[in-house]
Parts: sequence; C-alpha cells; structure tokens
Amino acid sequence: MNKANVIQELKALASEGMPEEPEVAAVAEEAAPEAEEGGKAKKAAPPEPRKNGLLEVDYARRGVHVDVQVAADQVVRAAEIVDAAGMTLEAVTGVDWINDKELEVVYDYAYTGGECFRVVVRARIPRDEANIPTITEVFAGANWHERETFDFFGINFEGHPQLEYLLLPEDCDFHPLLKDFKGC
Amino acid sequence: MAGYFTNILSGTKSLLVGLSITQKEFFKKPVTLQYPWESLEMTPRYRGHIQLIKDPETGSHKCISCGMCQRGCPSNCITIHSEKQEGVKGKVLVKYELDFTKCSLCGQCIENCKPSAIEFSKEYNLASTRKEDFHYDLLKRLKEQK
Amino acid sequence: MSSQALSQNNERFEVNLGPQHPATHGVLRVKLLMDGEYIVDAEPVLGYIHRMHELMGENRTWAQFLPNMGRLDYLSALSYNLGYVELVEKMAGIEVPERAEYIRVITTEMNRISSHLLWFGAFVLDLGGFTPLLYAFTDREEILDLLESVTGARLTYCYYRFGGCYNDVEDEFLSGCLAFIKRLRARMPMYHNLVTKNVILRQRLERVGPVSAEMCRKYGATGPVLRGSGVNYDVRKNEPYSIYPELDFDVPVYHEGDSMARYMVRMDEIEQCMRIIEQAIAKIPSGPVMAEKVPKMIKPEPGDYYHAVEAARGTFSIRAVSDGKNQAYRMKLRSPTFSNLSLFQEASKGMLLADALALMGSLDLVIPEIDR
Amino acid sequence: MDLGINVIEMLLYLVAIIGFAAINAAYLVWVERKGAGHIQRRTGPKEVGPYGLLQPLADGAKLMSKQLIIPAGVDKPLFMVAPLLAMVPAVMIFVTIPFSENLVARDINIGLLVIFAFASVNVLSLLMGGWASRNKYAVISAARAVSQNVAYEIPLLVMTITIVLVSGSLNLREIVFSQAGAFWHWNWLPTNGNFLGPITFIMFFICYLAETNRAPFDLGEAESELIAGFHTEYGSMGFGLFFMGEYANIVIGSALIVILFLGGWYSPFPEVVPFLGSAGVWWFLLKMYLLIWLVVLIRWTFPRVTLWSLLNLSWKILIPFSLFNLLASAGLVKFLG
Repeated sequence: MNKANVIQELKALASEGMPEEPEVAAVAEEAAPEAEEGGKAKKAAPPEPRKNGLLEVDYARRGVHVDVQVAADQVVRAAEIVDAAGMTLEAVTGVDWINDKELEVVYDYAYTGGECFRVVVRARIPRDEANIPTITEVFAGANWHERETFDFFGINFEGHPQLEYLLLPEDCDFHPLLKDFKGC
Repeated sequence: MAGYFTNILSGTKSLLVGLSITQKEFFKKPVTLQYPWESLEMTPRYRGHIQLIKDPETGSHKCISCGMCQRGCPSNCITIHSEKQEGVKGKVLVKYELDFTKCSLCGQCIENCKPSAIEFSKEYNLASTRKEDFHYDLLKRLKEQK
Repeated sequence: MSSQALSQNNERFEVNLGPQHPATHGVLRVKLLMDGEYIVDAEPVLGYIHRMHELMGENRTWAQFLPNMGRLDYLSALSYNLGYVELVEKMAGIEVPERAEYIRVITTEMNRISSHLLWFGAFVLDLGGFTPLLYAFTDREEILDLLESVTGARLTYCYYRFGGCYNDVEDEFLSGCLAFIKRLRARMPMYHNLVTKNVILRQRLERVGPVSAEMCRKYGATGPVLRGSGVNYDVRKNEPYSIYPELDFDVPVYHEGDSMARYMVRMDEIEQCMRIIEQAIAKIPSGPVMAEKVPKMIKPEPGDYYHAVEAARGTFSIRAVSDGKNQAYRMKLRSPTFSNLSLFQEASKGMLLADALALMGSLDLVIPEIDR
Repeated sequence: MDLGINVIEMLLYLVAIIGFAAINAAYLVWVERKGAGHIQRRTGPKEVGPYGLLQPLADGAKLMSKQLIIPAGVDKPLFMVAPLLAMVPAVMIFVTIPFSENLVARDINIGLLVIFAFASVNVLSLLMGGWASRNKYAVISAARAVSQNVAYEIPLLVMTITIVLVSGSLNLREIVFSQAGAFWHWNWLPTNGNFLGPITFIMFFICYLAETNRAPFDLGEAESELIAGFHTEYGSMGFGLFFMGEYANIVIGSALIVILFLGGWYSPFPEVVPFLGSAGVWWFLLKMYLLIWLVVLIRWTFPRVTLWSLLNLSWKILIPFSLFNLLASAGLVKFLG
C-alpha cells in the first residue's frame, strides 16, 4: 500500500467540491491542528464548521493519521480509494452537531496488512435532511454499521439494502444519540 | 488407498488417547467446593458493597458528610442525609443510603473519600427476592455491628 | 396443490435459532432459512440486550464511564478497561508510571488467557464435547482467583484508573501467576491430546466455514478471525501501545481460514500470553502505580480522539469527541465481534446447520459486546 | 396344571424383567451422572441418599408428578404413543436374553431375529415423536435419526450374520455355547473361523453406539443444534419414558455384545483357575457393565460427529469392511469347517 498515493487521491477528492481555492486545503493542513487544539482561545466565538479538505493530524495525540472531510456525495468514492489501497472499514458512526444544525457521518478506515495507517473520512449533512449514499457496495461490512448509525441518528443511507433497526426494537420511533433526544 | 487405512488408524489412536485422558481424570479428586457446606474465604481486596469504617478511637465513623462519594458515583446509588447539630463542627451524618441494586462496585466513592471513611465489605452471601432488601442504611449497619 | 407449490422453494422453511438457544451463548437470534439441513440464508438479529452504552458515555464524566467498560465484553473486561483509560490518558496527557503499565499488561494478558480458555470450552461444547469445558473452567477459575485477589472482582473488573491502577499488586500475585503458567503449560498437551488431535473434532473443523482474508477485509473482521485467514495483524504489534514493544512475543497466524485455523490461533495465543506474562513479571520495576499529577476533573481539549487496543476477540477501538467539557460529546465504541459476526450471513450460505454452528462458535461471540 | 405353572412362571419372569430393565435404566442415569461428575472433576449427585443413590427415585418422582403438557397443534395420538414405543420394545427384548446358562425368560430359536425385530421399532418411536411434535427442530431430528438408523442397521446386520455363520445358530444360548471356554475362545478374537474378529467387534460396537443414538452419534438430540431434538416438546413422564428407553437400549446393546462377542456368562479364565474360573451370571453382568462404562466414558470424552461424517463412516468404512468380513468368514467356514 502506498500511503502517499492514498493521501494524494483523498486530497484531490476532497478539494473537488471547492476548486476555486485549492490552497485553502493546504493551509488548513498546517493550521488546523493548532486551530483544533487551541479551541479554548476561541471560546467566545464558536469556531466555524470545518471546510472540506484533508488534514494530516498528529497520530500520537489523535490516534489517526489522516483526517478527510468530503462532501456527502463523495463518501462512496472515498471508500473506493481506501478499498483500492487494501484498507478495511473499522466503523461507521455519526456525530450530532446540533449547534451547526448538521450531522456528521464518520468512517474509520485502517490498514491491516502491515504498518499501521488510519484514515478517518467524514461528511457533514444537514440535520433536517439527513441523507447520505451507502457504501455497502464497496464494504459489505458497512451494512450493519450503517444500520446502527441509522438507529442512533436517523441518518438515511440511500441505497442501503436493508435499512431497518438493528440494535433498537423494530417498532421504536426515536433516535437516542441525537442531542435533542429527551428520553422515552 | 494407504492414506485411507492410515487415516483410520491414526483416527482410532487419537480416540483412544482421549479416552485414556478422561479415564485418568476420573480417578482424580474433584476440585469443586460443596457450597452450602463449605465456602471460601474472600480475598482482602474482595469488593462487596461499601460500608462505613469504624474508627477504633471514637467507636464511630469518620464521615464528614462532604458528599464527594455521592457526586462521584456513576450510578447515583449513594444518598447522604446530614444535618447541622449544635455544638458540633460541620455537618453530622444521620443516614447513609446505599442502593446496592444499582452499584457496579467501581470504587470511585472510596477513592473520592478524603477522610477514608468507607471501604468495601466482604459480604457476598446476598440473595433476596425483594430489591428493597438491598437498600441499605450504612450508618444503621455500622451501629448494629457494635 | 398446484404444481408451483410443489416446486423446490416449498421445501424451504424458516427456523428461529434463538434468542434462547444453547448454541448462541446469550441472546442472539439468527433467522435461518433452511433447505433441509442446508442453510439458504442466515440473518443475525441483534439488540436483545442493547443498553445504549454510547449514550451513557455522553451523560457521565470521563471517570464515571469507567465501570461501563467491564460490562461490554464480560470475558475480557480488562482489555476494554485498558483501551478506555489509555484513550483518556492520551486525551488528557497523563503519564503512567512504568510499574502500572506492567501490572496492566500482566492482568490484561491473564484476562485474555481466561477468555480464550472459556471460549475453548464453550466451543467444544458447541461441538458436543462437554468435558473439555469443565477442564478449561478449572484452569480459568485459578485465573479468576488470582485476578480477584488484585482487582476485587471476578468478571466485571474496574481496576485501571486514569494514570495508573487502583492498587498495587503483591509479590504473591506475581508468583501465583508464574505458578499458574507452569501449571497451564503442563495442561496444554492434555488439551491438545484430548481435543485438538481428536479425529472427530478435526473432521468437524478442518475445511469447515472458510473465511478468506478478502472477506475479513470487506467486513472489517479482526482478531483471531483475521489471523486465522492468514493476515498478520495484531494491534499490539502493528500499533503498539503500553509496554508491548518491549516484550517479545509472536503473533500466531494460520492461512487456512477454516474453523480449525481460528481454533489454533486462539490456542497458540494462550501460549504467547504466557510468554508475555513471564517476561513482564521478570521485568516489572518497583515504584508507584499511580501518576502523581492526575487532574481531578478531566477536561480534554476539543476534537476527535481515537484509540485501538487488541481485545481477546479483535480490535476494540473508541472514538471520543470532546467539546472541552468533563463529559464526552460523543463516545463511539467499536466492538470487534460486531464486525466479526457480520460476515456470518455471507459465510454461512449453503452450509449444513451443524457446520454453520461450528463457524459461529469459532467467531467467539460475546453478545453484550455486540449489542452494547 | 402345567399351564398354570407356566403362566405363573411367565408372570414372575415378566415382573423380574420389567424390574431389571427399570432398575438398570434408572441407575444407569445415576452412573452416567456420577461418572460424568468424576470425569469432569466434580462430584455428581450426592445430596439425595448416600452418594446420591436415591437420586433416580427422586428424579422419577419428580417426572411423574409433573403435569403432562400436550402442546397445541400436535398430532395427539402419535404424540402419546411415541414414548411408549420407546420403552415397551426395549422391555420385550429382555425376554430373549440369556443371562446365564439357565437364566433366560424364553429360550427362542430365532432369538437374534426377535431382538432385531423389536430393536428396529425404536427408530419408529423417534420418528413418531419428532413428527407429531410439530416442531421444526424435532422434525429435523427425526429425519436425522431415521437416516442414521437406516445407515447403521446394514453393517450391524451384516456383522451379525458373520457371527451367525461361525456359530451356526440364531439361538442366543447356542451362540454363547459355541464360545465356551476362556477368553481366547470368544468371538472377539480371530477364532471360530472369523479371522477378522477384533475388527468385527469394534465395528459392531460403533454401530451399536450409533443405533442407540449415543454420543458421539447423538445427532438426534444434538443440543447445540437442535435443542433437545425429537423430545423437545416432551415433558413429564413422556420425556421420562424416552429417557428410560434410551438407557434400556444401552443395556440391551451391551448384553448383545457380551453374548455375540464376549462369551456370555463364561469366565475369561480357564476353568482350572479356582473360583474365578467358573462361569456364571456374574461374569455376564460384569462384562455388560464394563461395556456400559465404556459407553459412558465415550460420551463424556468426544465431540459429536456431523451427519455427513456419520454417514460417510457407515457407507465408506463400515459397510465395505463388514461385507468383506462376511465373505471372508463364509469362505473360511466353507473350506475349513
């Protein structure tokens, strides 16, 4: 597996949506770790939601090597890139950024064939229209992970072969990990 | 064809070896403990439900009712009732409620306790059909121990 | 009856394997579509003991979430404890004293042996052999006694703390571990003679339930399942944490990908665990078991944190999102058997019922960890 | 007058046989549990009576006092008859078994045929029980039991024919008489024209394990696959009868092996050895119980085979071997005897 290749391809993919300023991604690459870690300083003004792009983050501190944010319709292509590199899917999950009125879908990829390499791909979708294409075509194991994410966040994975409740009872009508969930 | 016969032979041998092992074990002494008649001594670190430590000097507990155990508890199973009493500095513990049905024996209350007033007990013979039986008042329990 | 009703499909019937069934070791339900004894489709149905640990993680402080780790995989709870405390230490930048690291490794590996021993017994029980289960339990019981003398619990441990361990271990524990290893070493040939070499067991496991490395990759299977398919991947080696880089051990890998390979990986892993423990006991330094500066209230800097450890069943990883408060904003627990089981539906197609159950046993399922 | 004595004799025999079968079946359960306990380093039953000896009685009382539940939707007549069919033929077979030279209820010329005729009813009871339960696991189990019994009855009978050839009789007493003497005269060794004696003996033993649905061939009640198999839906004494029938069949099988291969009531020592050398019923029972112990030991040692390897064993190993064995023995009997 060629790490640099994967990084290059993911970078290209992430910047596809915003071709007008390709330097931004490069700038974010250096500035973002500090920006993230120095979150306290900016407490007064909540930080802007992150722009799409690729960050190479500090592995020792964060536990991942590469952090890519892509547009929702690019997750399948991102999955294809890491699949071609022989990586495996560890998990799919979501995060509810209720203040930004957005949901984030997070894909964790890892390389199991040798030296450790972890890539996290994330995509943000609006909360009230939570649709994102499924990656089950690429990684069959995403099936259950996506169903679980649907359980907890109500995210609709378009094209999923069997988007039913997996862990929650089949007749429940709530999504417990949404931040506005108030118990049932 | 030779493989056919050697397979049968080696297979039969493995079965006989297995039989001899179980037959040998048959003559060994049982390792189980006949519970109601015999029972084990709990190790010093065994975690039973918490209890108040009796202070050998005063014959009472060391709790200062600060409520750190209650705040640190992940399962909200500790409730402390204390009151101001005349002539005594600070608050006085009147009731130490422990709902053992919710306790996960993590030990955070004991770690949080500044005056080291609580410890794990060695109680393990606990069984009941009613969950109210596991709502303890540790202060009462301490007094009954006297 | 029309001729259509007499067609082949009419022979198929559905069987509910579980939620209460001797082979599912808990409350897993598998919806089987059978054609005689052959499985046409097997769909696992999860969630019977779902407890929403991830939501609890968002509602409790970092320290308060610790006891939950013992309730995920009750058979190797210490690996999960380890994964979580290491994550929080990474977030808060806590340095752990060396002695504590050694104690953590010794107890985690003891726990891994106990987990593999129980799996061994339960697996042979699935195959119809009752006695090895109780032999394995006799050995496992000694591990539990040893761990109880240190942690105070027998199964749902809550022993590690951010920055160290709850208490120090005595020399009796260390010598007890060595004595146990000596005993288990002497017992291993007995297990191999009684079970591994048994012709009936070999017939039931060899070439049964093959799982290819590619299938493991697509489904994200890890741990002994992956190593039984010929992939040399162990988080302890590939992504070292704690003091594992200082210890010398091998990662057993088998290339057949059948149930026997997974069986052999676990049996060999027991031996490797013993090697690790011996080395760790020989090297253990003296000193404190708790870091001196552990903040009372842990408030990690905002952002994502990820940490993976090798649990007895595969890669257990946690993704925590912090927003700078003393509670997690999001706590994702990635449990290994969830992914391992997800390949069962594809892998079991066309298998005989008995073989499919052998395959399921060889995946080493712990349901509370799948359902979380 | 003769008729009256005959009837009384017959009744006495009947009572004795039912008693023998019931006590053996009940105490076999105790032996199995106690044996399993000690094999697994436990103690087994020990609370009811000394060494748990009254445990079978307690179990029986419990089973009999339980409510007989007939699930909705079962085929009621078949459901009720099946457990009886498991137990009654087992008792009937005891009628023909010679425990010693004179201790036999009915000395029938075609005793061997009678045994096999009744023994084959057993599979019918499993099939009926499984089918009538209207439970998918029970039906799978019944289907397994039938295919297993069909597959194993063939080598079993072929091997029996071999023994009949070398003994020259279908009468069980005659077969034992033909092995008179110390252990090297018995059929399990290459004597009496059957030069493949030991192999016949081992194969017969395997077939007998499979015929009685004992581990490692207990596919019908593979608990990790089929819960309890054909008796999943049975409780109370219905289950009790299946259970007793299974153990009675083990006793019968062991007795049959003792008769066919292990010289019946003859002592393994030559007659010149004082005391031990004399033949008698005790030798018969001793051999029988040793065999039963072997069966128990096997159950608690081996994992279960799968259906295909079970059938492979029968069709690929046992049937060719037994046919070859039969031909060879027939040739030897023809040319030497």
